[in-house]
Amino acid sequence: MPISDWFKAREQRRYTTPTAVPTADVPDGVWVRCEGCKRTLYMGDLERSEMVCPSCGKHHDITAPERLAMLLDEGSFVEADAGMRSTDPLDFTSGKAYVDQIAAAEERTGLNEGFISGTAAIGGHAVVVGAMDFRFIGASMGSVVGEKITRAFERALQLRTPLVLVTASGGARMQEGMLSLMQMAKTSAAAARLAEARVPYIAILTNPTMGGVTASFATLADVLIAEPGALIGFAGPRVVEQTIRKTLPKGFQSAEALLANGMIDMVVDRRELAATVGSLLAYLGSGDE
Amino acid sequence: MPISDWFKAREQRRYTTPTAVPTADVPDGVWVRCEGCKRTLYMGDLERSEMVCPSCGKHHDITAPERLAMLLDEGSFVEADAGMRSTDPLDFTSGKAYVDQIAAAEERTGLNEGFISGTAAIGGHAVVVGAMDFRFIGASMGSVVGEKITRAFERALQLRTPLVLVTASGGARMQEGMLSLMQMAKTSAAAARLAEARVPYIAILTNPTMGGVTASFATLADVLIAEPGALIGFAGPRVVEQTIRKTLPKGFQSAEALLANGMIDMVVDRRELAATVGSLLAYLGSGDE
Amino acid sequence: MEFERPLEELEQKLASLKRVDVSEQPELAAEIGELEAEIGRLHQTLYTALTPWERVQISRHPERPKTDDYIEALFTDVIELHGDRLFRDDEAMFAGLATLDGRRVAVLGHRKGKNTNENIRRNFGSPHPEGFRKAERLMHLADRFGLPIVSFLDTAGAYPGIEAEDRGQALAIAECLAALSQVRVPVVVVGIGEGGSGGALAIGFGDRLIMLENAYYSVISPEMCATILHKDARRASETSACLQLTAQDLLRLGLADEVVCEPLGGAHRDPAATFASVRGAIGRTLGELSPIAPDALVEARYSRLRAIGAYAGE
Amino acid sequence: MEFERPLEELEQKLASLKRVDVSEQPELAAEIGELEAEIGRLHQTLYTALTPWERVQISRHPERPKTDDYIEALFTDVIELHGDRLFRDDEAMFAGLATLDGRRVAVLGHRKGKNTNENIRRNFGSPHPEGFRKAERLMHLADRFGLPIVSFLDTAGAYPGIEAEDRGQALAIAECLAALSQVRVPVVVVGIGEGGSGGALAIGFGDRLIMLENAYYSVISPEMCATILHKDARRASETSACLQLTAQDLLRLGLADEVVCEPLGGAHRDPAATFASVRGAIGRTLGELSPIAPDALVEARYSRLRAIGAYAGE
Ligand SMILES: [Zn+2]
Ligand SMILES: [Zn+2]
Repeated sequence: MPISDWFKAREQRRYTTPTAVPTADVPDGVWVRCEGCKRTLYMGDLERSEMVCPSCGKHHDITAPERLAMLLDEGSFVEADAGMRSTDPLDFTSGKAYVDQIAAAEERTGLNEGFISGTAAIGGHAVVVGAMDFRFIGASMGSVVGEKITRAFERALQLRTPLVLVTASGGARMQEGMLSLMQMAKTSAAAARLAEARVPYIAILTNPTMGGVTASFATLADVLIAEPGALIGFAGPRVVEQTIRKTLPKGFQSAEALLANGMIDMVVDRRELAATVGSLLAYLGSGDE
Repeated sequence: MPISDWFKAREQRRYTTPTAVPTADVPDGVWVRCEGCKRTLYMGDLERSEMVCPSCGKHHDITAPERLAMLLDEGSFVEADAGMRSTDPLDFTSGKAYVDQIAAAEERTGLNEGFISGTAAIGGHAVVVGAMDFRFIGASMGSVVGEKITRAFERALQLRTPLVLVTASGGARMQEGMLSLMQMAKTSAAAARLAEARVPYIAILTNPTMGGVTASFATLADVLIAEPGALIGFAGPRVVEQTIRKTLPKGFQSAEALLANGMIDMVVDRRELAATVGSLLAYLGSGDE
Repeated sequence: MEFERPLEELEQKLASLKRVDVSEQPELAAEIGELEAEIGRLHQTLYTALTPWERVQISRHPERPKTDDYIEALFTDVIELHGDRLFRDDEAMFAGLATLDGRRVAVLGHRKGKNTNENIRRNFGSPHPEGFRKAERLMHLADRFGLPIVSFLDTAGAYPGIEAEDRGQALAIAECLAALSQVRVPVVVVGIGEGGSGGALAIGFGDRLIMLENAYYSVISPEMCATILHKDARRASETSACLQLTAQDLLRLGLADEVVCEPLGGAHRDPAATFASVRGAIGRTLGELSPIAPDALVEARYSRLRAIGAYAGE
Repeated sequence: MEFERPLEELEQKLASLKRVDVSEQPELAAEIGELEAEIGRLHQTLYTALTPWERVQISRHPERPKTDDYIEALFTDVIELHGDRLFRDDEAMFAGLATLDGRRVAVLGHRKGKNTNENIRRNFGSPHPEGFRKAERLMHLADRFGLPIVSFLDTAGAYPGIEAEDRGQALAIAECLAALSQVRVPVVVVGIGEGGSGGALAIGFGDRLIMLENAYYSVISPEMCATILHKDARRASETSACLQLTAQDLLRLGLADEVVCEPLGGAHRDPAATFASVRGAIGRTLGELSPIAPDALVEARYSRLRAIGAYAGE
């Protein structure tokens, strides 16, 4: 998918802040405006710095394929479970019919679901890896996302290979009802088994990671990394605001707030992410050598 | 020791609040004044209610022998490690010479050190048991107390019999310097081994339990019980007050505050303690049956 | 409850008739008889064809028996264990030890209050992270000492507040899920009222799920779902149906193992009968699970979770 | 430091003499030479017969190298890991991963600041419960992944504040002690400055204890001890001696394994030399410990603790 289409697709997001739109006076997709500093940037420059604004450091959201391309050693990725697709087990029709939402998301993203996984290498270290794609119905966790994540944990366990997951999700997928909620338990149980076997698991929490994903497998990692400015939490900010009837403090649920609150290990600039993960793998993998 | 001598001995305490003194107009030791409600009580009544004021519920401090008599099935106690006595490894002479302090404490209490332990039964359940005696240099943990506590953990492990410890202590015994501090590590290591073996350990924190005792074996129990009103903490209230230069909130470091702060499982009236511990032993011991 | 209004009207009419001295107006006796029959019929109609949204309303009825009531009615030798040993004792979560017909178990449960004061202390049954951390502590204790876990679900959800978020609501729930999946003792979950999302799930899955007839369990509250889909919480009746959140739905989906019938009109109409049914169901279930070896139990629990989900493609 | 005052006076005199142009006043050259010799002799006298109290003062010298300095000087590929995953990231405690001459280890350390701002953020090196819980988390991580633990001690003690007590200072320390006793990896402790009581011990025992020449480690601060015994903190010099808290005392008592010599006058007089010595000591110690099997390591650590204490009677 060309990056310009991706900007259009962003409108579907529920939790993210808008980041960049084409300016009116230049050709679509060539110049974009950074939502951090409001400067107009050449798209090529933004892409070369991994969609981090070279001027203000704002981390713009990226797709799962882009994420994997940035994080993994070139050519090392072999996709798994690629054919899995969502069905409509509850025949969910309130609002836009779920089947239509799935079809639209497939069409828009060219993906079969909101999570891509497989085996690869990072800095020369073999890994099982996965990344969520927020464009696909908010990368919400329904049966397929839950199953693919569970399989990634099981693959890491079977191969005794470290697992690296990149999250971005609105939470559980309500259109699959309780089947979705139970994916939280299923993925957490798989994570607990991997932990018991002392196979390293590193999670990279990106903007936004919320609800049932944060409250299950995503935060059960040995090392929790977040990208700068990422929104991470359980309840969405609007729900919290409505509950307490107060304005939320600045930076609430930001990666930086979570770091200060002791909830994550570190906030890492995307441009240093591959190197940091590689370095961590060297530490955590050393026991098995 | 007659209970009247014990009231005299209380003057030696560092951390406790005074509780009862003989009144002027009645024979010494027959009538006492409750420090909780200031009423004059007949000593016999107070003793019959396990030194809990029948009027206001104030829990007056008791000695280790009294504690064991109240808690254990009659005639079930067999003392262990009774002969161990403190030496003066550092030749500590600042202030009153340590050897003289030990001699005075022995004289005053009739005990060899500030901790008595052995095997016994509570509500028909076999236990390894121990109780600290605050009269003996504040039941501070030096080499002997640390060693006897460690042996109690090891005995419980060897016999696979639940351990019940009653604490009351000013903390580590400074007159034995680093040998005392290391008893924290030693007793905690023994507690960790017992926990690893899944042998139940119940701690009863009584007034006062402070410093190196609270910060080691005392709080590593499976179930933490405290007596009403007991002072429990790490730093002494005076140290905290001097550090922060503010008046301490009412009830600071009280058993009730610790309960609200989530630090202990329950606050139990002394008169119900044996029954509660017996009941807990039935639950925690059931796995081994 | 709204759908009960016609019934209430008839009952009020009946009550006013009954205040009259029938010996003075004998013609009233027949009228009363007729009214009583009508009430009986309406009762039957109303409560035998309850919609999902009506069941949600019953599950939230203020007089519906709560975790405390079940604990008091079903168990003996109850010992409550407090605190997370980290920050605070959360009164929205019960944790303790108890005995059911001679069987010693560990008990967990969301805790709504009986009155406003109690509800404020218990945050209306919505735990903070410290509530989940207390529950997790009890799970480990139960695991250590071989005590089966019985868990009562009754929460609108984990509390969505600033402090709850700051103290790691998500992490606390995730840790519970991991712990619950690995405890080497039977885990019996009983849905007695509301089963609100992650806050319910944190203590809400195991080896068996027993649902009361009018309890619900849902990924999201019907109102929130309606707000998101339609910007209108009043369409909760519609979303209740779509979400398939009733006990009957869960049974059909293979997520619940048993639905315990309630007295006509809901558990609050006859608490004693409800307690008897629930006691029987828990007892039977514990009986089934107790002979299973710990390894097999944990393996079966994992397989059970592993099978949940619907998808196409390999 | 107080005991250095005579030396400082001579050094000031020397400095003022040196400001004079010697070519104009050649007789000064001799005087300067004499003064330098005297300074050298005084240096030697002062620092070779340091009293325990003088060593305590050196251990607290504001320019003394701190945990951060050792980490920067000794290690490569340092990755700091933040947070207890419960409440707050405590900047008074360092936790991270690092490499010492090719050896990958986990690092812990009390963290004093270099200036007032940093010291306020780091609470002058006195952790709250969340600092100890972060350390405990790292201990478990190191254990899981087979990383030896290197721990730097430099704290006046755990913070004695209201919030620290409310959040379970004692429990947090106790959990560290239990965890540290059971980790299946080598634990090397290095006393670099202050070793204040339970707050030091929480990350302060293991398979080997290396003490810098002027570091201390004590059950109680000399001042507090003097306050308790004499109601007079100024008698700390006396209690310092009684408490036997110096590196040399610990070596004699069998609690420390090695004393690393410092440059004359203290580590701050030549940090580079100090780093080199410490690096060598840690490297050698890790080398000794790394071939030992985990079970044997844990067993030996327990035996080591088990042997501590002096008593009469069986
Ligand atoms: Zn920018
Ligand atoms: Zn009284």
